[in-house]
Amino acid sequence: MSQATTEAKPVVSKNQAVGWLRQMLLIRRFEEQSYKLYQMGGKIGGFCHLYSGQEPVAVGSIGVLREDDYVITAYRDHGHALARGMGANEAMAELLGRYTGCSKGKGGSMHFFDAEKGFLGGHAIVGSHIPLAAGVAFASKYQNKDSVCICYFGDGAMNQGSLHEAFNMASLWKLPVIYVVENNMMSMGTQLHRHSCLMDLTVRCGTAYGIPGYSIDANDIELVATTTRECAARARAGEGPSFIEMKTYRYRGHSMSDPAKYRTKEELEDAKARDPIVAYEHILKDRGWIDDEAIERMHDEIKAEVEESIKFAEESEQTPPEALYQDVTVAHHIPQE
Amino acid sequence: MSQATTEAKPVVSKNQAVGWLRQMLLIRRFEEQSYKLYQMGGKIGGFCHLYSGQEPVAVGSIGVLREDDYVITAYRDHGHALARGMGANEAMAELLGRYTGCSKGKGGSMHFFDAEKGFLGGHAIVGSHIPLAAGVAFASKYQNKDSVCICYFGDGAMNQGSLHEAFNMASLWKLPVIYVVENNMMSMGTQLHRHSCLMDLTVRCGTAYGIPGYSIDANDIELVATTTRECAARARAGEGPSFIEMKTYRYRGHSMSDPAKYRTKEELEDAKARDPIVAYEHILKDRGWIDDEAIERMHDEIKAEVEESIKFAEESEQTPPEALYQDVTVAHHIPQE
Amino acid sequence: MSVIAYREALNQAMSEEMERDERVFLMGEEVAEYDGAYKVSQGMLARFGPRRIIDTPISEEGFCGMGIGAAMVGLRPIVEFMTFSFSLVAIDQIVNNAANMRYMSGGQFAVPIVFRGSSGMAGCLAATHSHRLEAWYAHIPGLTVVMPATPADAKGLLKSAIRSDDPVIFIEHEVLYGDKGEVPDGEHLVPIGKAEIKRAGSDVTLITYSRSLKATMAAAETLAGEGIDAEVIDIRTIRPLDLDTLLESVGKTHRAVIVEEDWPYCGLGAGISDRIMQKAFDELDAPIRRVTTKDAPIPYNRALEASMLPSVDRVVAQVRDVMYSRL
Amino acid sequence: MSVIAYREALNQAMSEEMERDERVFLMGEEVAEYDGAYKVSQGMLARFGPRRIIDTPISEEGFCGMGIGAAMVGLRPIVEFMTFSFSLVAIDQIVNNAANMRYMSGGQFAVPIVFRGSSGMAGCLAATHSHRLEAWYAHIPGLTVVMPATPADAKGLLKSAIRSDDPVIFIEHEVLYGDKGEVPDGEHLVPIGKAEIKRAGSDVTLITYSRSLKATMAAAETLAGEGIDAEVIDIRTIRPLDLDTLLESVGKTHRAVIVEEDWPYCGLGAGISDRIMQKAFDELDAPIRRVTTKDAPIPYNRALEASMLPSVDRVVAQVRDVMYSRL
Ligand SMILES: Cc1ncc(C[n+]2csc(CCOP(=O)(O)OP(=O)(O)O)c2C)c(N)n1
Ligand SMILES: Cc1ncc(C[n+]2csc(CCOP(=O)(O)OP(=O)(O)O)c2C)c(N)n1
Ligand SMILES: [Mg+2]
Ligand SMILES: [Mg+2]
Repeated sequence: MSQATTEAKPVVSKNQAVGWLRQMLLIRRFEEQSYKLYQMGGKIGGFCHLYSGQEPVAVGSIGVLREDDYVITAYRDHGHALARGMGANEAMAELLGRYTGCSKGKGGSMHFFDAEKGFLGGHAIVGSHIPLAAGVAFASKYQNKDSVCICYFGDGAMNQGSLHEAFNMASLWKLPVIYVVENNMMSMGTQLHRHSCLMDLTVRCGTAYGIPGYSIDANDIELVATTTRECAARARAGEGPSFIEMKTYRYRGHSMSDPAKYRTKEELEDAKARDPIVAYEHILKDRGWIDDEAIERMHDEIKAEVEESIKFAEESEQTPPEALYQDVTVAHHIPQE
Repeated sequence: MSQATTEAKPVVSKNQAVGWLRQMLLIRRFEEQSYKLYQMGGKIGGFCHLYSGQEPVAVGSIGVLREDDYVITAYRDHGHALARGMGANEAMAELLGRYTGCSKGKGGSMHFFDAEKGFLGGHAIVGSHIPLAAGVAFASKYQNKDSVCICYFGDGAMNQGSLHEAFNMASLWKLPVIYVVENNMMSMGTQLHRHSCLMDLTVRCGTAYGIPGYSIDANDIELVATTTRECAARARAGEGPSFIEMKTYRYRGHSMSDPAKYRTKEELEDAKARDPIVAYEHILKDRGWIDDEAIERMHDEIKAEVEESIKFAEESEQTPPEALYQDVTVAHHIPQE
Repeated sequence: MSVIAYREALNQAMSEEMERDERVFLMGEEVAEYDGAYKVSQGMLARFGPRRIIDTPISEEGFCGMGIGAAMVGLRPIVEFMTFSFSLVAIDQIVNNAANMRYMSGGQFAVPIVFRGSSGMAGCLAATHSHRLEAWYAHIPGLTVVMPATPADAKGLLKSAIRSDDPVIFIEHEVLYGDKGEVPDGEHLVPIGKAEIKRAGSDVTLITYSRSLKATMAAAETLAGEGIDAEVIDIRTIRPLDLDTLLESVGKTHRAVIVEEDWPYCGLGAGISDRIMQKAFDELDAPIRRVTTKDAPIPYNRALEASMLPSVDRVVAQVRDVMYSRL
Repeated sequence: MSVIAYREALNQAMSEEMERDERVFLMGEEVAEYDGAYKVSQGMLARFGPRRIIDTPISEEGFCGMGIGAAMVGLRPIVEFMTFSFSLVAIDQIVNNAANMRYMSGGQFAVPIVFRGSSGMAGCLAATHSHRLEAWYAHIPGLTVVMPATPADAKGLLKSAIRSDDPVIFIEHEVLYGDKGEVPDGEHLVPIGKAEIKRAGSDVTLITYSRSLKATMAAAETLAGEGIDAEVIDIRTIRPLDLDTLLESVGKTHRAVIVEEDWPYCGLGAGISDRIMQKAFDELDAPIRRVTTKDAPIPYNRALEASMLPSVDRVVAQVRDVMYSRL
């Protein structure tokens, strides 16, 4: 059975906590329904990387940020987008390639964007968004604002040179950026020990650049929240970047085509037995902040919300042919043909 | 006056030590004559980065390697080439763009090569040769040889992502490579503290990748030698890569066009007062391994050798027009025009 | 002859060359334990072991550079890009180190390496994952660029590429991996630098390569129904281009249409068209037309993506256009 | 009008735009304390301070990415490459992030950024340091590519580039930095996407840009002495190409020669030639000839390097060739 791992003393208000539980459940449901749609013959195309199992990372960290902060992540981006407040409708419509999608059906699963919410994507070239995040933080500082940028990437992405370059400059210039590695111990089919020279990621990404490094169990959403809050405060105070290793687990294969032969059934079941969402339900019940009935209602609502998003997406207009040449540039695009 | 900084107990034979002194003097003379030729109206073209002041790095480290080891470096490469045994003739002929040059007049100052001596270049894109070195070491291991590869780069090059990627793999796969940063505290006109997030380079390049890191005063050529020897032994024993920070100083500007306004006259004169070659002359004299007369003879010989190399170069054939299409590929090159 | 998939043909080519030559090895992301992202290297880890089939971290610049370094001292690496879109983070290594090395060193260091992997629009992968870089690589002296369209060519050309002493950019296509075709039994080598006439014809020359061969062949059939006899040439090697075969055909047909999957402006077709015009201007009865990917980043939406691609209809339309003087 | 150097014109453009718009800043290697490797940013640190004139480590991929990130949230960065040869280590950022961002985000994020720096053969820099990447960048939808040949255009186009809401690749030439020319006083803007006829003529159209304008103008003078009246067009913007101006000229002269410093195969000239042929095949009395850099890596030896470059003689020879039908 799942264990309540969070400290006795709550670090969030009841409302916020219940909201986080709801977001995690929404993400879980959204992903599992996406999985089904993908399998149901090509409603969703291309690569699709699901977030199931990793929910506390996005929800707990984005949950302590401000509206004027920025969020940027890699291609496994549905969870972050939803946690940042993107509607399930626009998210699902994007997966189905509709004009009502969050990227007008042009980005797809790997390239979600939401300018209004300060959600800067969805980036599919591994590591390529890590310098972007430093640039966003640079802009905060340049403009004398105290917004921070939080940037998520996978353990595999640690091995891209872009990280090295960005981390050095972020540290050198004390940029207000929080770098989070979502360490699910897998880079596609390659286990951490086969792709990383060190197992202690705070040494690789913290010590190496003279920035504080944290390593936490991300199944504990409130620990995720407090750690992020600390880093955000640091960044806002002009003390520069931080690095957080969030230990997590992905339930699904790397993408839809991955049979995940590199792990045993037992490993997966073990992980699921420690499911962070179930754990948080228990914690909130223990605190008396929610009861079984309310949880059930929440599940039902979310089920309906995701159903609705599928309906919304399916009834939405396909991205029309003339969109092909739209938004190539701000200036009028003259096809060079 | 220069100080003898090396331990009392010699770590080299007399012959070797005298040979090292000779090599350092040759490099110094070669560079200073190159400087003059460059200034004398375009005999040497393009970018030309001189090694004056940094001689003990190349001489002391290459001096303890075997003939079947490999040497690779950046664009400030004359010193390494000469230390590896390239003749002054081929080196000077290359600077003058002659067919007799070490790269047939096609590479120039930044792209010296000598396959016979295991000298793998001369690489002018900052950081780009760092992965090559790992690949050379990979080949040793693959072929079950115990050759090692030594790779030199500047402090500025530490900030290229290529280092990060190569160091991770070299460490992960325990490749027999010795990485040497020639820390002259300057990346062109940018001082170390303005380009590097940490001043302790062994943390950035050693600790960060789980490999041993040394930081030494490279004005002490015998310390350079013993440190390199230790790393080479480690590599040959299959224990993987090492990193050595060699603290050094460059006397000239970054390249010929650099007035070096970023430093004071005093700083430069201070450095020259601790000149590593003069220091080594003193040490060898103290040991009774050489006397003033022999040193003077050595200077004269070297002067003649460099004069001769200039004569050789100037009398050599220019790289002929038909060479333009030679050596583009091993297969017959068919110009796509 | 046996009928095998394009993917399997590539696997055979690598496996045979690895059997033949101990210096050949394969490295890349997920090539070993995962059996390849697209299963091209299936079974090779089991057969050759982890010394020669090597899973790398996601460090393209690093492992491309390592391959080049290893090639400089006597090995013959095959480096797999999961897709050539990811070669963008490693392109400095390919251009400055692989392509230039021999020249810069005055002929002292050859770089016998094959960079291979899939490319092109694989279906809803969107802008970052659908790049087609053949025109870029073709631009660079020192590189050889190969793009096979069939299982037989995949096998025969990959074997030649592995035996080449020069750096070879070997670009496969994700949507071709499952395609089956006849491949000659025994040692099968296809020479680099030779185009192949896939269909003889006398009215118009259709020039293509890689995946676009299919739409082009289908268009030729449609055109045959209209009484237009198209010659279809698969150039197979992008650099060096087999210009002679193209000129011979154009000398006969006096019309050409180039069909390709890359962007129009400064695309490969422009490069080919220019070279034909330089030599055969007076032979041309019509402008050399092109069917390319439309000039926009690649969208996710399936129909939108499909609308960008060369299609049978678009090829037929361009052929009709160049036939005007005859009709 | 005042007479200033190309370098100074660039400096004025940046300085004026920085005065005008607080969001504009300059970052790159040695741009601040060193006053720029080629002194383009001379005095700007003193004028604008270290907040806006920023020396970076040698981390092109990193600081290009940072520029793009900053542009996404409202700043307008100018990123200097010491030379565009070094953009090879950062090209993934330019192609996948700068060029694609607006499209992939369904129009939500613009990337108003200028990547600028020198390019081309500067004299004995050899293979790694002499790249000319205009054909590569021109290939990519989403990018604007500009290459000024004169001080006036350098200033006017750079100001337009900084004001553009899209990513602009602004390619200067090392050997032009010292060139002096007249630049209009006061606010001087040159529109992106407009070619300029630098010499009117009626017999043949010479199409060129950047440094090659010089050899081309000199060739036009030589040709005038032979009674051939050449029209010289400086395209200035590489993408989008001002095709109308080219077509109008070719419609008059019926002959064209393209002069450029990049490699021949899939070079920019091939891209331009193809586009002219698509629209004006029937107007052409001769093949469109090209004068390019020869198809080899760039050698160090001075004479060898010079022999690769477009020269007056080579231009004249190609013009004579296309005039055959008149002679
Ligand atoms: C530069 C680049 N190389 C390779 C890929 C293919 N690829 C996509 S995701 C991935 C694994 C990434 O693993 P990790 O960073 O740990 O993230 P996770 O999938 O675990 O969230 C790979 C190899 C890519 N998208 N970009
Ligand atoms: C990728 C790249 N960026 C920029 C340059 C230009 N450049 C050449 S050397 C240099 C400074 C390098 O400093 P460092 O690595 O410390 O070596 P040092 O010159 O001190 O030996 C720069 C910026 C280059 N050659 N390659
Ligand atoms: Mg992972
Ligand atoms: Mg230095």
